[in-house]
Amino acid sequence: MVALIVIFISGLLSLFLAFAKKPWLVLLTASAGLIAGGISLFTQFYYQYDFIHYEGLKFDGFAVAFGLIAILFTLLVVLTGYSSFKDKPQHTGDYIALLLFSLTGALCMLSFTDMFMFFLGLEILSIPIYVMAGSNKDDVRSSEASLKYFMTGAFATGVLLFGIAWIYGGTASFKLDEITAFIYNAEGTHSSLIYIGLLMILSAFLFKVGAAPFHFWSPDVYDGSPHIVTGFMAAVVKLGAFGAFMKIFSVTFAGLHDFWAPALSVLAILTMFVGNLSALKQIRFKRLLAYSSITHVGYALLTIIVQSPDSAFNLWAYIFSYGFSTIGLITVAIIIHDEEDRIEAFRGLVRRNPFTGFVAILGLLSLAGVPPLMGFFGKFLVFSEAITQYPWLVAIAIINSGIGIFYYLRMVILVLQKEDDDKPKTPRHKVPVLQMIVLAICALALLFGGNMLIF
Amino acid sequence: MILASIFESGVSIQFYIVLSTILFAIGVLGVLIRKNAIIVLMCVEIMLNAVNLLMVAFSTYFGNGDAQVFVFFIMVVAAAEATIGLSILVLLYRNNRSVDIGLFNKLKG
Amino acid sequence: MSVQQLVPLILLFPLIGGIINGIFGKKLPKALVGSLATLASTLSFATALMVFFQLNEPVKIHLFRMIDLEDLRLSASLLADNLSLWMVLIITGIGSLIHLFSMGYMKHDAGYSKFFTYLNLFIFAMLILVLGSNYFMLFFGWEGVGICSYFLIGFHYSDAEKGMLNGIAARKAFIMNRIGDLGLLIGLFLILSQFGTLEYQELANIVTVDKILGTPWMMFGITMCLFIGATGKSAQIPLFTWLPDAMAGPTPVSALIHAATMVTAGIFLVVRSNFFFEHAPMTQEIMLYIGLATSLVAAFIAMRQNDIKKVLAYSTVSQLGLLFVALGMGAYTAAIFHVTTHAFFKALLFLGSGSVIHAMSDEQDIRKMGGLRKKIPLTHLTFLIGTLAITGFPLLSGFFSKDEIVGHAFSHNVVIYGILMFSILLTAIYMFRMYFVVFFGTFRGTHEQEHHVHEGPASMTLPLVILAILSVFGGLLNLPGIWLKGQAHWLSHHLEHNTGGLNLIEAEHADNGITLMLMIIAVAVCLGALVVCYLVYGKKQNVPVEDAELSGWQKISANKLYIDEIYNFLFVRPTEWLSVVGHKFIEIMFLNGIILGFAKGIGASGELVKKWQTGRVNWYILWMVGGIVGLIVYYLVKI
Amino acid sequence: MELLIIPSLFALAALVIPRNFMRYFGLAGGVTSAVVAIVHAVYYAPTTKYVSLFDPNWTSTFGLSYKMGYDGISLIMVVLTNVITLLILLSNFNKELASNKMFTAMVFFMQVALLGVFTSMDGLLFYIFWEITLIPVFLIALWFGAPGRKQALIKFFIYTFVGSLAMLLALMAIKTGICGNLPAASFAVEDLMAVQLSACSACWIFGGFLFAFAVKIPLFPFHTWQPDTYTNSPMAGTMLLSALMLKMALYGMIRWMIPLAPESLESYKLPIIILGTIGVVYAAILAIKQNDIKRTFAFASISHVGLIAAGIVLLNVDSTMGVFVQMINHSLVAVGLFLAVDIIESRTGIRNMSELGGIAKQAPKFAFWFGVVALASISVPLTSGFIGEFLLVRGVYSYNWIIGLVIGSTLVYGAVYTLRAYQLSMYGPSKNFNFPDLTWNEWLVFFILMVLIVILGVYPQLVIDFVQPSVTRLFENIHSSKILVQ
Amino acid sequence: MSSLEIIATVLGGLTIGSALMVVLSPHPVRSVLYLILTFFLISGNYILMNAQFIAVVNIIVYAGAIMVLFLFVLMLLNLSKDNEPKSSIKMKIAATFAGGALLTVLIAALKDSVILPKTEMLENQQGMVENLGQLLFTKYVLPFEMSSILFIAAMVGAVLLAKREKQIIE
Repeated sequence: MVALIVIFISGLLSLFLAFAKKPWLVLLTASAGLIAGGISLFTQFYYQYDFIHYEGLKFDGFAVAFGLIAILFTLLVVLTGYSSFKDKPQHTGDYIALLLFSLTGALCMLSFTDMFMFFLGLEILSIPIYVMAGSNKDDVRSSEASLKYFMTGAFATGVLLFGIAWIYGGTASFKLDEITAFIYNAEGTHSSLIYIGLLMILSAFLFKVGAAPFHFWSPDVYDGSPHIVTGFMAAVVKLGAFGAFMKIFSVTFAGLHDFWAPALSVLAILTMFVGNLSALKQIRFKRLLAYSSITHVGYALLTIIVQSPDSAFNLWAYIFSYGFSTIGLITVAIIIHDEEDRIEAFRGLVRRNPFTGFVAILGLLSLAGVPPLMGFFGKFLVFSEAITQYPWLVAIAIINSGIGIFYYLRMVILVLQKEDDDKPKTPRHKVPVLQMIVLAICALALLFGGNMLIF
Repeated sequence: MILASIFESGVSIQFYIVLSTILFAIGVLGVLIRKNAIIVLMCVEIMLNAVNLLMVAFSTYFGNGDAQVFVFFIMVVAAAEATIGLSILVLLYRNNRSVDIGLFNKLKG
Repeated sequence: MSVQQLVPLILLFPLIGGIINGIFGKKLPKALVGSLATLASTLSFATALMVFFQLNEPVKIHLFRMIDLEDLRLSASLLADNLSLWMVLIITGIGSLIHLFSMGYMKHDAGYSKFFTYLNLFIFAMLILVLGSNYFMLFFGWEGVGICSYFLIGFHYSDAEKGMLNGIAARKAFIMNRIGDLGLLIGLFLILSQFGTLEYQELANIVTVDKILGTPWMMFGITMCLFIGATGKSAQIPLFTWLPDAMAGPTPVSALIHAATMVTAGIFLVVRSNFFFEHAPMTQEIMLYIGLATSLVAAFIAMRQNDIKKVLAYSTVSQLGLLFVALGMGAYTAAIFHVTTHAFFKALLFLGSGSVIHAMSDEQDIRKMGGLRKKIPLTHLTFLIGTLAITGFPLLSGFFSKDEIVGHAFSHNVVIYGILMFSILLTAIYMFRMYFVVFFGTFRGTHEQEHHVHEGPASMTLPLVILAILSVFGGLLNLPGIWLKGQAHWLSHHLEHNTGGLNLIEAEHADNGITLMLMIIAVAVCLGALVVCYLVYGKKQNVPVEDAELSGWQKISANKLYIDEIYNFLFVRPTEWLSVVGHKFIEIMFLNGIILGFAKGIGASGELVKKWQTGRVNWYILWMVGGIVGLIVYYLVKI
Repeated sequence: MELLIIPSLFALAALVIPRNFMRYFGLAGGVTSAVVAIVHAVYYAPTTKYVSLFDPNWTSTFGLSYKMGYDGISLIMVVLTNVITLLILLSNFNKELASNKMFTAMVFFMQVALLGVFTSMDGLLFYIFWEITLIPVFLIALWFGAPGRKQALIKFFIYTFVGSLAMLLALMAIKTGICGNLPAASFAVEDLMAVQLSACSACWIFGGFLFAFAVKIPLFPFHTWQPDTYTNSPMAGTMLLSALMLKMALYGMIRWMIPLAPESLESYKLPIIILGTIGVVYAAILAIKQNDIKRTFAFASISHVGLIAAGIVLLNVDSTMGVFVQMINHSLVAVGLFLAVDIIESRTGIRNMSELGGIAKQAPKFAFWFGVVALASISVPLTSGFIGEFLLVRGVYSYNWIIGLVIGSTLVYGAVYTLRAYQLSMYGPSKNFNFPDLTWNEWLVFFILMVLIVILGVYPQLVIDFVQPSVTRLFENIHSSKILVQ
Repeated sequence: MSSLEIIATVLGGLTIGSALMVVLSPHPVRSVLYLILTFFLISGNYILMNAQFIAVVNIIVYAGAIMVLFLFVLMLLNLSKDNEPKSSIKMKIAATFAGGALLTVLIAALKDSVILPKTEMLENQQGMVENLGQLLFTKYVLPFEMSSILFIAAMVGAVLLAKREKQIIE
């Protein structure tokens, strides 16, 4: 709770400090706020002071673990985005504040105990992102992304609320523990209201995490949004959504697991295939990343489908590894700074900027799941847990990993290749210090984080 | 006060369930069928109102005020969403001179 | 020094010679290289002689264990007994002479040192073949001589015109040998699976003493496989076509490898494995008929060959056929006897032809020779002796050795005897034909060649003379019983005893009366052929016509019965066709096609899925609605 | 542990060493690690059960036990790896490539990964190292390969990667115990072996491993990546692929596939042997009419390894010894042949055999050494190739004589295509290109190869004594820890 | 059929009709007006269900604020003309089908759902301002406060998006 307040206040502060026209001040405030938030979250976890229970929010181990990486990712995104925020000094504060507000939403999503906070958290998470997606106002694509995200998002909100209403109708409660208890007590004799509500909420979650057939917004929005926002969406928003997803489905609706798991499995498979297949022929980088993220959602869904004590950790590990790869790649894309965001712009990167290229390769291979990078361990944890219950699902996921390697490898080769001789040589990209730091963190995490995960 | 409870007088909760379902479906239909972004937003509002209606119906039926508070929050969010939505539309209109969502298909594939 | 120490020395000398020449040969003077190689071979021969006189009983020398596994124990060890030592003597003796000859013959060749390296290594490999105490060692030598033979056939690989052809001939030889080797290898496996060992002595004990035999079929399989190996190395039908082609190598090589030693390895193998063959009458029969056929076919082909070395090559094949006939009848010592004399006179003939070729400045076509009698008298004389010996001229070595085989054949089956005699007649005819065409008549070569014709240096003539002497008196080794009763069949007796516990089981000798009769027939055949050939080629000086003008059987003979073409059609072309078609259709189109098809299919479905992403937001929402409807339908179905 | 650390340090140091010293540095690294491996081998007593390199004696929550160590089987592969790496570095010594820091680093990196594969005593660790090996070899091929390499490399990478995923699936399946009686305590090899599998699941697990290994070996229908990749890789890449990477799969079959799921060996035995046989004959026939000399030897490689794979599944000590001898021989021969091809290609720019010829006259030394290697390739006695093929063909033969006969035809076919390639390029009159003879480093490589080939060919017992106790023990373990379902 | 039932039915029918008109009316302004009507009718329903506070808020917030905003934007952007581009016929069919399907399956799923028994509380005062105020400021004070973040974000966002960009400062 303290963390939430600290972060919110640092957001507010950066909003106001922006008037000072000193972007670094904003950055400092935001970073300080994030770090302070992270520390307070951690101390709370570490000293276990009672996991302070507020009406509606509960910072338990789950929330703290997920919250910490959410804060970490936000910090990385802010750091990496700082150089592009600087281009519009009058808006630096707004952008950073919106990201921080969104983060508070994410924290709510991770710690809610009733539907009120869940719903509000979701909206706090989403609304700044609707705005941020369109923050590149000169760019039609950005606006279009914003519109699409908003339209589909609003629709999904409607669906979610409808679902909540049904659940309320079925259980007469908004509190998760009461709903859980209700479902367990009345096992087998549930009203259809609960089922329909569950399916509606499921749909909304699938929308939020970007699973087929609710995924259509995500390539367009990832593609159109500014890089930073894409990174933030891929790392933090997805994390928040998955956290809530797991909270609700692995705990609250656990009693109905037999009902929703098969449906979710099928959708997970669909998601993997759709993501992978669509990614094959992409020529724009963020779009590729979007489809790849859809695929990864498919894999991550396995943690929710599988009910085991380790699911939460596996999900955490998966998102952890995925987030670093994505943020690393987004940072690289920002460094390359191609107007049209073509994949082609990555050509020969490793020769121009060896370290940047190296991180790009690490990120791509990690996404592909090549050991010993962190992505492999994330996947490995998920799959090896799932294989005990759904071997066929894991087999399909593995096939998809195989398909996925096609486009990651294509990009890796691109990064490694020489530039065409007939075209003018791209000059060496300048890498600001902050981005260098982010890249270094990502590289370290990707290389050595994997071992940590399975420790 | 005036009316003890509507559900005491023979109107079943099913009636409101069906009513709000129909309203929701109409909202969905509108979202799908209209191309003017503003109208689409309005249809989303219809969906939200369907939810509100349902919530209130359950609230009354259960004699529990929580759902009405929830409806209150839904309205709050709806207002915020409408603000954002409309500003996005303004933004779009400035660039495109139109709010026809059919025109926004640069991003695809 | 004891036998134990001497026997490895026999092997060591040529090996050391080969290694020294191989490494330093280029830098040493030619004379030294040649002498070194010759010395190595001669030393080997001397050592072998020492062993020969010391040897009282078979000696097995264990060198080191090679493969020591659960049910496979193979060691590198040597077995010195009368049989192997006899072969060693032939190999090193003839080998030394040929080394000597080569010193002169190869003088102007660029690859002088290389040549002697190969020769020494060949001697080494051949010695391993005969001295090894088990089939595994035999196989080592067996393949080793094949390799040396390969390199020596293709020795002039960089020749502008014939370089590639030499290479192809070498390859053909090697591959045909390989086919035989495969048979031999399978034979080894069979022996292993049946008897669990490859040591001659142990096997002989098991088979002859313990009488533990496999099923008849097993014995047939073993012996048949061994025989297939022998057909490869000893150029029998169907694997004989490589030998005439192998004449692409330098002439001393033909003399050493393709006449005197390597090709007799097959004979040696069968003789060594006599205890198996005795229990496989069917194989013996097959061997007999194949030998007979080979002898006849080769003789037939030789009738119309005009390359001096080709004639000799076919004659070798024919003689080898004869040897297999002998083996098929169980006349092992007769076979070894003939191997010995054949080594003498065939080496002599080849070296003689080498001398002729040398004199003629590398001309090999007998139609372009003629009248060489006067120009190179020593060569002529020795060549004549060789010819007479091979045709079975009375009292020369070939006369006796052939006669023994013929005698066995007569007592075995008269029909076979008849066919054999026919083959001998053919041999006499084509040998005399060649002799007369080359040495009689007028000189038909170019003027330049005529100017150059000269006798070789002493290093070349000396071996000729020695071999001629051996060819004349070689028969003394194993005189038939009608002469010198006490000393008769010396070689047979020598070989029958003391052969590593596997005493040769020899078929009965024909009695004296019949022997005499057969001798008379043989003499008649030989002399008849001599007279006819003299009349046709010597006196009338007929020159063989061009191949194109031939017809009937002559054409077939000149074209080698079209066997190469048939093989080409049956084996080579289909394989090449398979290779090309397999690569194009199976590899590229089918297997690769499947993989690419997968990739393409995935790519195409990717395109398809991409189309789903229309870019229109209400379609997106429509799909979301579709998803919700689907989920609810799932609920309706499920509950 | 120094086995792995030394090459790792060299790999890292290669990134900072100046170009001028790079080639000497590379050589020094190669020699050092080879010496270290040989010292290990010298101090290794074949009867020792197991030498641990790294064992924290602790298992991560996830079952990764980090166990590394070697017995005879592993150690022979370690020595092979280090020696071959040294030879690869040596054979590149006079090339521009050798002074490239990425190249040198990648070779060492590859060495580390390979050593990891061979010394992992933990399934997951094995898999991780197994996959890591892909990266350096891929990079070497990508950066320094032929112009048209991209497609071939993509195919190679994806094909082998997908194959390995099947192995991962199998490993996970054993560990989590979904198909056995219990989940394994960890991925350590003995824990995995302790899992009793049902017949059906053993079949799947075996299949998963088999697919991974079959692609890497490559066995017959899974080989299509190989000729393209070999021809498009630079010499070092081809050597790494054929001399070492392929051995990982063969090693994996002995160490992992069969011990973990011996229950279904019986049902897979015949198919694998038949596939191996088809591969032997098929690749040999295809090699006969290839015009590209490198491609010929690529097919030759397929042909040779088919026999090895068949020998492995026979699961008797004798043929397993043949497998080891033949694996070593294949590595040596592959290095020699591909070095020869590269010498030809780099000096003439031609790989097309019909345009080559007459090299022997210009470069007699080269012709000699190439000849030696070619002979070893066609398994002439006195070379290690003969011993290997003898043992293997015998093993197959005693399993089934018809298959033995067919697979034995490799003796004949091998001679056909190898000699063809050799003669077409070497024999004949000199063509109009200048062909300098061997440089000292190339000569040295060939010399070392020949020494090793001949030593093994004459005294294979050297290897056999080294490996046999471990193999026997492994087989005993297989038989004792599992109830073999016939 | 009691009078309440009749009222409820009529109100419900009117609501549906009005909502349908929103969707079907081709003219945007008319859609807005129908929507306002819909809101009023829904508020009527709230009153029927004794939720006066919500009913009032609904009218104030929705019909009053939000809809005026909509109308305002509509006018501002000069979209009041009857120039809305028509959806393709394919889309229309698909949309109708989808909407119909959604309705059908929902009704099918819900038609005989078991509803929890209603409480016996006859004096239903839940919808009163007082009660809701109690709830809002005690039990649900955290969400209430959290919604401030939402509003700040929305506010900043709206400004950020809708503000016409000045020429870049310096």
